[in-house]
Amino acid sequence: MTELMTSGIELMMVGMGLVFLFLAMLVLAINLMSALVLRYFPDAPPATAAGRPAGGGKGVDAGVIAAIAAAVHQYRTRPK
Amino acid sequence: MTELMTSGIELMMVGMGLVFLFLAMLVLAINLMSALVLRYFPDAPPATAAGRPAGGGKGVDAGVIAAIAAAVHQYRTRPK
Amino acid sequence: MTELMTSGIELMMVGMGLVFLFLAMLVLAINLMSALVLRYFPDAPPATAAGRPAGGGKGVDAGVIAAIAAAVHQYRTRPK
Amino acid sequence: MDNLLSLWHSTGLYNITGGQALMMLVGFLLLFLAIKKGFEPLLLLPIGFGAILSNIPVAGLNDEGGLLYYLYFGIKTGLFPLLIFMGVGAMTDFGPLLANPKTLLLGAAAQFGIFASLLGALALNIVPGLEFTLKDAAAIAIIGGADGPTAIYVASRLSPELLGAIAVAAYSYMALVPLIQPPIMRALTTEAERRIEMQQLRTVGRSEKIVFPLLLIGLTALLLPSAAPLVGMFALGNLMNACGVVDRLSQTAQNELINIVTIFLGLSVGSKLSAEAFLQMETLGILALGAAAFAIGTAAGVLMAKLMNKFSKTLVNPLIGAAGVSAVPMAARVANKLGLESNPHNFLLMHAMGPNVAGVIGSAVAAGILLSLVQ
Amino acid sequence: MDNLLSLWHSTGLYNITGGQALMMLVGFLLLFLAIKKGFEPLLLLPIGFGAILSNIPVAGLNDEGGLLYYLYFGIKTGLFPLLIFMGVGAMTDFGPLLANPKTLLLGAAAQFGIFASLLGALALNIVPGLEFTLKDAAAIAIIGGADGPTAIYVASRLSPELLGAIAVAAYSYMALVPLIQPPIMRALTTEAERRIEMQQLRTVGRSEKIVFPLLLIGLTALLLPSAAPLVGMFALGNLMNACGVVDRLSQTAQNELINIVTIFLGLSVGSKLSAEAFLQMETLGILALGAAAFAIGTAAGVLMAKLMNKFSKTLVNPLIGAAGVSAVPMAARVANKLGLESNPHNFLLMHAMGPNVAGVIGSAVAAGILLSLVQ
Amino acid sequence: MDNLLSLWHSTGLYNITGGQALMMLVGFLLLFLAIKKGFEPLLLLPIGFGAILSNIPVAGLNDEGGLLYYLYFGIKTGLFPLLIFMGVGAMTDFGPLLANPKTLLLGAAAQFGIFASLLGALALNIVPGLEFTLKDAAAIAIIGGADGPTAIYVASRLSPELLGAIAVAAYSYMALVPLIQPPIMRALTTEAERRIEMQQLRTVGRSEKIVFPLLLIGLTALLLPSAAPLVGMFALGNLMNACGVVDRLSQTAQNELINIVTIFLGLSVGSKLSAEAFLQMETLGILALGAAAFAIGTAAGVLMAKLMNKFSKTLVNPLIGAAGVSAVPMAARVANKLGLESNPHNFLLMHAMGPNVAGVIGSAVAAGILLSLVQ
Ligand code: NA
Ligand code: NA
Ligand code: NA
Repeated sequence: MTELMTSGIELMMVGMGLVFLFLAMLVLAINLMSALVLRYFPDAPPATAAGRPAGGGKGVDAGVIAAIAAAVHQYRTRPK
Repeated sequence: MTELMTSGIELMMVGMGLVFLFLAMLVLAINLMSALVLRYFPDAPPATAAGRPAGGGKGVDAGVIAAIAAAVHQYRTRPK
Repeated sequence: MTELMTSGIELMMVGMGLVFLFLAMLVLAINLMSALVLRYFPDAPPATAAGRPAGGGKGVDAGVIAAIAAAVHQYRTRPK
Repeated sequence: MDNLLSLWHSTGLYNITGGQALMMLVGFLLLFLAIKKGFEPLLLLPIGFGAILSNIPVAGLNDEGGLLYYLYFGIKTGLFPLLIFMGVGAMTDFGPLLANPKTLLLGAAAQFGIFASLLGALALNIVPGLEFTLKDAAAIAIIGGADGPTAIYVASRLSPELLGAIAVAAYSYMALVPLIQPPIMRALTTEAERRIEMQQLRTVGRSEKIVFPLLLIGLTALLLPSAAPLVGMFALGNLMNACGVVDRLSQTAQNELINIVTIFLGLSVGSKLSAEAFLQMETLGILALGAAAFAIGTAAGVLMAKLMNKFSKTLVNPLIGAAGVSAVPMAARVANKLGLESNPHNFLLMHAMGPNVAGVIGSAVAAGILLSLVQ
Repeated sequence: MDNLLSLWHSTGLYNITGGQALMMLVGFLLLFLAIKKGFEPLLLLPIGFGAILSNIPVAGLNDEGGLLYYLYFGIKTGLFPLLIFMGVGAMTDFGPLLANPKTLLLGAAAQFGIFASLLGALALNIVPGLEFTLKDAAAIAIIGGADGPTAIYVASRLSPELLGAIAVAAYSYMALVPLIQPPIMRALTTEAERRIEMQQLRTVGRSEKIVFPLLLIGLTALLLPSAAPLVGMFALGNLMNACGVVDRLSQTAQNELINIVTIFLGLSVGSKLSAEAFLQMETLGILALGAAAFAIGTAAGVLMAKLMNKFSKTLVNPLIGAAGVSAVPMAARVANKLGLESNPHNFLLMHAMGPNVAGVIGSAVAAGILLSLVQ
Repeated sequence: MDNLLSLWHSTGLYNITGGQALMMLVGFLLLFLAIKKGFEPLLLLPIGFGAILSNIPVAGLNDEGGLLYYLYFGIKTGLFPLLIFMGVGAMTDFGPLLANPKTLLLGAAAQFGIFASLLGALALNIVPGLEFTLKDAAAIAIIGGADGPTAIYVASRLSPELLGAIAVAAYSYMALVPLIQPPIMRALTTEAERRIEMQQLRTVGRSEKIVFPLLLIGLTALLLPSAAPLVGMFALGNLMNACGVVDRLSQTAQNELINIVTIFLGLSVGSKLSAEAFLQMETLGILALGAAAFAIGTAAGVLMAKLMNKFSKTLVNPLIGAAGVSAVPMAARVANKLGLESNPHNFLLMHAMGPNVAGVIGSAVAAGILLSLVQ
């Protein structure tokens, strides 16, 4: 086997090892983080939805949409 | 006449000739292309309109928007 | 007092003087300008509000359009 | 006291030259035309403001390290006009042209305005004090293309020092199309010709609209590669819009991207409106030649339409020939308006859109020819 | 084994210096302030993230060839702050100022915060270990302008190595305006003064709003050309919005363009938050001086209003003088809130918008003066 | 005559080489795949068009001074792929991953496709005429990451001359995921395994979603700084979206900015599709290795899921392991579709989104490892 292949195999083993190591540590970190957050900074469940009025401005329209859908429908199906 | 004018006149003749040549070839190419497309890949006529709801929707909305703006305005200024 | 402080104090006096001078001249210029404009180019008062429907409409419409597009789409693809 | 003097020496009032003052007035005039007269405000407003900024003494916005100096790279590299051309391509509907391809010839004829004014520029060299090289003449002539990005692209390559005047003339005359064209169109047509009703255009399908930009870039690659940057970016924009599968790219190209680049391009063009470059006899020559180019292009388009009627049984209304200068969609609207005057039931707008967009291609082709033949 | 060691040597843990670790914590702190405390999140979030990225060992994001290295060109050339200033101009309504132009003087007075803290910076040189040059002092002082793009623009020109700390201080104190200003405003005004009701502002027409930015750039060109880049881009944005004929450009300047540039600017500023530059006595000095500048500017604005009342029969409520520091629209809201506390029918918001936007012009003018006099 | 000859000599037809003609056909083929077959049109359309433009003879769009030459700076500096990655981060919802973090291991396993094809590339060197260096092999292998910006970023750093082929392979195979993956997934799973229903995911709160990107960049900084540019920009985008306080920046990053950069990136990548670089045996090798990488990654993800089921009492449906290659959200949809075939009440989509976004992180991590170890 060429030297290049050897270093390729080494790279494969080290690389996959590091990928697993990194993502496994991320699993641990997430579990720890979630436990801490859920314990000390629990979101009020509805807060998640209501907490973002700006982006959610879209969501707010939801009520309006119904009204409009009706309006459009009425407008389109009016006798001509 | 100066040499510059001579090359200007030459440029004019060659230039206009090439413009006509290019666009005339484009006419031929379009005619050929349209014939081929219409023969082998005919669009379903309504597909043209319905095929692009996103871009096409816009113009249509213009009329609808007015209607809706009115509706929304009525909705918002209704006695509470 | 160091030379640096001296130049700092000078800078402060000259600087504040120039700021006041500039903005005071701007006050005069605005008064003059307003007088001239109001005398020779008076706006029709409602024109200010109505003159720019595009800019004002834009933000509102963007959200509404999406809602409507959805509504219309739903309406169009309903079982007939 | 010494200090006050040095302060006074740092003011604009102390440092301003007559030329700078005049050029700032030119900038204010452009703003007036843009805002009050509605002359192509999207371009002339930033151009006018750029003219003011670049002529402020001491500030050095144009010098190395200044804002306009950096923005100008977008013109030097060709990036700005090409990106705008891509956006224009995305906004262009080739349907009317594809429904009646022979109107491309009207777009070809109208380019005569370009080449005639090129000759005119060279002829003007007999005026003492004017000295236009072939490059200058070609850069000026492209005003006749009635297409802003094309004019700026060509001028930036052939004659950068004339760029400011050329861009201003190009956009000003585009705004003046409703004034320049009608008398010429009336003079060259009979009432009967203006009444010609054209047969309704067929609907062009999506497939043809997708293939067309590919045809265009293919033909350009094979025959006129020097037009490839302009035609290519135009075709790319058009393809993005026509294909219907990259609508988010097409929308961005037509809106935010073209808006951003327009601001930058306008300021950069304005930065070329310096006293040394603009307050010259040459500028008067450019203004005269630009007007002539528009007039000749209009005439050539109309006459070509009349010529085509001699050889074809399906008549075209010669008014739509005037739309071949491009100036989209103004020139098409002018043709429509004159048509309605003679025949209130004759709506020429869609028919005129064919030569109108043909004129855009025509002037990009002419630009490629000039860039290739004038070195 | 050898390999594992070299792997370990390539980790951040192995390479990180104490300074980098601290600066990453500073970055996380900024993110916390931005997200949890709502401190100017649009700027402090990207700045904080930029601080983290630029202090990651080995990665070299700040080094030649790194992402932040390239983005920083936008600050080095002045492009980013000037484009943001253009967007701010497009968002600014000068109506309240034009209805009551003398409030410009409040915006002038509040700039005393700048010049007083400049003196303060020089005075701080007596503290061993601190060594502020005149340029440094001017760059720090501009924090008192309470205007982000202006502060970044001036700091990038006069004292780039202090840019990070200056920008962080400027945006942090802007967020703290509702805490810093009220005690000063209360201390310097009587209850009776805070109750003053001002007469309703006249409606300002479109023409005046169009002419104003032209007046502004004209005056700047003639008197203070060194302020032309800042004032010019601000006036351009304002004109695009006011004129009503280039709404698509104005909308883009206020939205997509300013958003894009804000992300880039924030990251670039963050890249200047390196341990060597930030973890210094100087930074403490900057933070102290910044707070002093805001406080002094607030006081000067209030006192100027009281002074104006001595000479004019149409009284101004001295609370609106505090809005002269700019920090648009936060300072105007603070004035409104304190006014309502004393007189529940006294809505000062629109009245305070006059000095508030005057403060933006005032600090741009002060910036021009500093750039011109401090070399 | 002489003139006509020189005209003919300036045409594309006269100058075109066989290679250029072939590469233009490749460009048209990519456009066909993008438009008619729906192969990742947002990228393959500009890439295909870029390929056409860059192979037009004489025009020199790729040469110094040409449009594509300037655009390519955005790739050379890494700016374009990193900005796209930021936008992708802003579009990514880590909720499903945070609800079931162990699916990160599926995203890790799927990266085996990368390292196996790296070995494959080196093994291919026994084919005469192929000569892949370690850098080339690493750049090719990253195709297995099934992530466009990551592939382009790595290739631009390690093997720029292969960039065109690598990008085309990466996007093509991403589009082919619904064809490549199912047979492998079926072959490696039993009907019973495919029927496994997973327990419903808990709702993940806003706080966790905000902390996650910070955790991610923190861990990257400490352990794998060479992945910091990619992971950092991804985390920045994600944070901007999750925090909810800079929605205007997040929206711009997800829309206008990513659209603009996509057009530029596509054209620049296309400019690397030159005959000399693309019409080589290497390209065939790249295409073969890319397909292998996708297949191996898919298999590794599925097998990892089966392995995890041996050690855990809460079972995962092995189909979602295939989503670990990323190709968001296509691979998750494939897993969902196959799940529904075996059990019409089993909706795997949300469960598959966990490994799917894990795969994005996984390949960015793998990219960092390659950039760090391969010099
Ligand atoms: Na034209
Ligand atoms: Na201020
Ligand atoms: Na991946």
